[in-house]
Amino acid sequence: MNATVTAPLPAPKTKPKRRYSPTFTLLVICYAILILFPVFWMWLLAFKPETVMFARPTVWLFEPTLDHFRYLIDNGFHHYLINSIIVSGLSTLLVIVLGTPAAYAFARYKMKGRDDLFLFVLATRMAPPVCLVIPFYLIYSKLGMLDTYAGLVIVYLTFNLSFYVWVLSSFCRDLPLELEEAAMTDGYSRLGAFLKVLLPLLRPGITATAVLCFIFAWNEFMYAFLLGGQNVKTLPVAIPSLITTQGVRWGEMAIIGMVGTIPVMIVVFVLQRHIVRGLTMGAVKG
Amino acid sequence: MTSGLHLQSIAKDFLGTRVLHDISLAVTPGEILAITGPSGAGKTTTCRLVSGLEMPDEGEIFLGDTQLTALPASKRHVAHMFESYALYPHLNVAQNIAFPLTSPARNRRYKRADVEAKVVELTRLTQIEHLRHRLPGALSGGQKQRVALCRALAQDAACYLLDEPISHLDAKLRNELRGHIRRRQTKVDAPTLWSTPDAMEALSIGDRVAVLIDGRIEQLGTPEEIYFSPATTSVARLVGDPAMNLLPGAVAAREGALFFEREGVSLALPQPIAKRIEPVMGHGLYLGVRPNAMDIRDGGGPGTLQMSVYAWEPFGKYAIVTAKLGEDLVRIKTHRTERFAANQPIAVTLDPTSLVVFDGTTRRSL
Amino acid sequence: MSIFLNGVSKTYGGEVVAVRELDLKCPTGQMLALLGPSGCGKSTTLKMIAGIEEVTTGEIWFGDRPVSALPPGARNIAMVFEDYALYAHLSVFENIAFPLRLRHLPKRVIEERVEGMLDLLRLGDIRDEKVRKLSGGAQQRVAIGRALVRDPDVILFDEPLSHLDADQKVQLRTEIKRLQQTQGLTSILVTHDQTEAIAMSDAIAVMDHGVLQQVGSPQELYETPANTFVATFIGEPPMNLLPARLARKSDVLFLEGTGFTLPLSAQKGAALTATNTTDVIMGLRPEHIALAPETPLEHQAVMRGEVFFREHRGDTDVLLVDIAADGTTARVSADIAGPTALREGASVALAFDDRRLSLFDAETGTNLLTARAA
Amino acid sequence: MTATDTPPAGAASASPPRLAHHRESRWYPYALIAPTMITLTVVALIPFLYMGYISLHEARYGQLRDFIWFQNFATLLADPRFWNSMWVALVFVCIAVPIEFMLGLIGALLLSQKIRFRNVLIPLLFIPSMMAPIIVGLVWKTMLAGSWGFVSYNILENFGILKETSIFASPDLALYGIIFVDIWEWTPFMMLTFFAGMQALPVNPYWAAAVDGANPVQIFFKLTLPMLAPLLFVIGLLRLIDAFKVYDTIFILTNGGPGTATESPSVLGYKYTFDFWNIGQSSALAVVIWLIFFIFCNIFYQVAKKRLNVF
Repeated sequence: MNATVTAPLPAPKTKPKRRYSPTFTLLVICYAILILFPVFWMWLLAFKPETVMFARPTVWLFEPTLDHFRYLIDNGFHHYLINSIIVSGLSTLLVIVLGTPAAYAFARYKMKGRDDLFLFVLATRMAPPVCLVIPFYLIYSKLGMLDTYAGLVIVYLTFNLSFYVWVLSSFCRDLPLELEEAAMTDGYSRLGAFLKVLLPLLRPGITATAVLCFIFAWNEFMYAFLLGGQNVKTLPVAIPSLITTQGVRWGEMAIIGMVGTIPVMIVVFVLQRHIVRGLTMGAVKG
Repeated sequence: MTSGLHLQSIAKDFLGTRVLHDISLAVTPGEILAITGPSGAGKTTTCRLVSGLEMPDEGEIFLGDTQLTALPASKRHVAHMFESYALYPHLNVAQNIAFPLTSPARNRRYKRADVEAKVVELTRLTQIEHLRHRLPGALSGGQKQRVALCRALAQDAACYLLDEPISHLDAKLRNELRGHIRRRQTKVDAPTLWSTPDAMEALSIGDRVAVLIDGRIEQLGTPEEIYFSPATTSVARLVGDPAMNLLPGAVAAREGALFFEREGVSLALPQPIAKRIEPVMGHGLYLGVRPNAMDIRDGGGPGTLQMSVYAWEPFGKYAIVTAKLGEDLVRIKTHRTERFAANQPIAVTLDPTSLVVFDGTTRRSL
Repeated sequence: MSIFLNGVSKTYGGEVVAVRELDLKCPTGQMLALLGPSGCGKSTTLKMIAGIEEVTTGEIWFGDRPVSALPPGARNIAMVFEDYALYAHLSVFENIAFPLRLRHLPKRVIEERVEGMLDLLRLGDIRDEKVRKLSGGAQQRVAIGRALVRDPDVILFDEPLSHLDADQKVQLRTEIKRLQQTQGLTSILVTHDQTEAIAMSDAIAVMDHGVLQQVGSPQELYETPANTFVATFIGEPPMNLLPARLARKSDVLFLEGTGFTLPLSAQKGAALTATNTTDVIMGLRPEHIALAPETPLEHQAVMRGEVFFREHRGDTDVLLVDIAADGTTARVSADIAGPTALREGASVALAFDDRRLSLFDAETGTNLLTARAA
Repeated sequence: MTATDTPPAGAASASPPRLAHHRESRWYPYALIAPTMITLTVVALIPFLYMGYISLHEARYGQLRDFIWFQNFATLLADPRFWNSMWVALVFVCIAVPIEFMLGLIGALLLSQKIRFRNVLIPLLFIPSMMAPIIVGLVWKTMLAGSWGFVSYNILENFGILKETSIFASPDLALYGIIFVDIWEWTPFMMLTFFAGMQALPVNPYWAAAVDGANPVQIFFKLTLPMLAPLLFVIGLLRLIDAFKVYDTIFILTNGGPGTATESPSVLGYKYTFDFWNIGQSSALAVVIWLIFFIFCNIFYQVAKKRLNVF
């Protein structure tokens, strides 16, 4: 299809044709730089001494400092990192355990009310957090679950479980039904066929979807902000807490921004094919 | 004590539509029953009913004394080769073939060496021995089909279902494999169902052939019966390369003989046929003429049909001339090698001994 | 408009050679088939003629017009694809009208020409249906309508029948053949199916691994294949290729193979004087083998064996016969008048003579009897 | 194994359990979805119903008082801040989404050209939309906030725009600042989605059109766009829903200010709850937002199911 978007060029006489267009490549590279410069700039701030942080004119060359890191560690901010990992990790694990069978069932079986159930699952994903945070706040305050790991892990299920079921279902649907049928005629029970044939084939889909779930939990702010507290503060929540009465600690914020972005960077490179699918709820196959 | 596979008055509905009507079949151990019919006729559904992937809405299936309908697919011990191959993408060729042999439902434990030996034997037979360690994703369509075939044949099953098993192979291999499979399956103490849309293949491979059209068995018989006396026009239209020509017309009696008549055509029918037609005198009927039972004659003359050439396809040893008779297209397989131009008038003779006559309304053979 | 290919090559990335030094000619109003197994370069060749792929070296001419440098839209060609390549969001009528609409022709002209096409291809009843709901055969007829509607100089068929079921295949094959003949279309057909190539085209070019093996009329290819590749590719069931040896005994050339010895005629002998090879491959068409008469004729060779499989072909039976002799075995297919009562395991005697057999060099595979010409 | 030594004789007894595995398969799928459905009921449905219950009560400071029927809704609909938030959402969606859409399409066309290093460039473009929205806000704060932000100082001031102030401090411009950030965040993603969609289109119709002599513009409008239409619709809807939800970025950039200039429904809901402690009011707002969402969701689902054949 590539060749058709621009008018095909007249064939060069004898040279083998060039594979790449330098102009368009350059354009995309420029665009990428433009897009990523702000992120890069934030990373720089993490190492900038307070004095030149927002100096006018902008200082490009400076002696990097680790003061901001020191401040964060002295004030126990590494706990927030650990909290983030625990909460995101636990909720993702729970999602995999609960969601995999459901995703499979939605993809494979014609159930009564399947469409309505599936729509319900979608709706919980789509619902804005502001809708659910109020009842959760009230319920949690009654149950004493505010500012607990369990509290956040559970509330993250609202969007991640439904996301996982939807997207993994679309992965399931890619696998031909005949594979299971073949396994069944070959002498495996329904469960055996699922474990021996489908699960190994679904593993890439499960990994991709679960990693996306992890990132969503990792990035989540509102629930963590309102339902967490001093004990269970996650990285995103640490950001506004650096806006103090003594002023805004930009360098420290930048570090948290940087640390928060690192897993995302890894994920986009590892999962690139699956991200589109994930973010479109499986509507586009990446 | 019965043996073999029995389908008793099977019916199957999909979404309120009946796709199989009153299917009754019996296949004895060591027999190959070929099921043929156009796509969508119910061949695959029949196979799936036997292997337990679908449940019949009416009727019973027995294998020996066992009522199969009561058993889930995993306990039926049926080797099912899928039209779509259904190879396990995460297993290599050898593992795919070995998969059913190591399943929990097999009541016989295979030694590793036995499995290995079976894999080697079958892959050699199908000429994919060198691909044993490839994953299915790295195989061509024809190679995949052979793996699926091996996986089915490797099993010591109670019944074999082969759904279009060799359609994607080249002609030479196809012929050889037909030979090999026939030899294997006639020695095995289990019945084999072979489904194929290619009627000529069905006639070649089957001890008997069932012609399935629109979910009904139109004819069940030996290959010779199917070829020489098709029971209905639908069967006739399916069998042969190219298939039989069917000319609508009527019968008239003149001068003590019976004539097949239609616009511009009047053809004396030979005695044996005439006898069979008498009960339906005056009805419309179809005259079935095989393409190789006609030839093109120089010049006209009595008993010839006047047609005009529609298209000419030369095949070297013979040519197929499609000609227009009135509004109908007729295919003639001729050994004449000269070129026939479109719209050229020709005179066609036909061999009266190989004619088949069908009732115009019931479309059944007379 | 005749088509010429002059030393056309296609390389990818400077290394992979898809098509090598191809010379071809397709005269006006004829159909040339490019035949070969998948990956032989036939589709690449077609795409170069269409202008979808660029020619690496060499030239393509339509009549007296060099076109290798023109974009596809400027070549006045039309193409019919294996998967129909219809515009799924449009109706039958609109699909056929598409090329005309691109040219902004007046509405009346478009109506008129599309209606003409619908009549010609008998699509009138379904003119307003969305194409995705149609059967494969109907979809391909729409695609042909779209190709013909703007009167192209050349029409290219890329495996047009391969997605159709047997019944529709035969029908559409006849249909295309008739259109091509009656409308005098200059056309190129790409196919892997020799039956299609033989039935539809005036000339066939057999390709393998990007190299032209032989080009000629179906009859030529069938009777005098240039090498073993062409020999096995053309003809159904395929030609038997059996290893044999040439031996000269008192001025008569004998052909010795598994279970037979056959004296060759003087004419064949003369054709072979140029070669000094003794190891040859005998090519024998299944239809040139017959059941041996009680007393074999003088110039006939007889092979005895056991039927391995009998294929039912209606008026003929194809027997696969296992010949075992002198510790070697050979499997021979014979296309004999049927139907016979011979089934697996029956012993038979097969006879053939030297008139219709081909001889190939065992090493290079080239036809020894026509080698001079090549 | 042969036909005669298959399963034990018992299986062939008088009235075997017919449709045995049929019966199994009837409850089997429900068993599989049960854990998910129960969990979602507990964590989503019950809180939602509870929220509906609260919305019908006078509720302040976490205390449920009198049942007041729909009075909260009446107050809500009478509150100019509610209508302001709806207006903010509408402006936001109506400007941001179409621009992202157009730029995304252009970008996708660009990506479909013969681009070198595509495998590296594509993941890089995912970064903005995969980053935590709160960090996105932070990044742009360092870029645009105050007169010291990188862009405000180095670019805007040079053109004499917004001297000594910030786009986020201007009641007229703050919303456009937020919109700009959203465009930055989501355009690359739209690009990649459309690109993926285009890659999945069949190739042969393009060749047929090229052979028919269509020019690139005709190809785009007569082929690509119609074939891509269902996908575009679904993605557009998805972005619409997402744009409605935007909270984190606004929270850190403006927190709805200056005044109520960037007060989106989510921000307003937050303020009703945690600034004014009027839970009944915020629940009523949440119910309204939910309803809007449910309609969008339903459309998304129907279209995705019918037109994309993926659900």
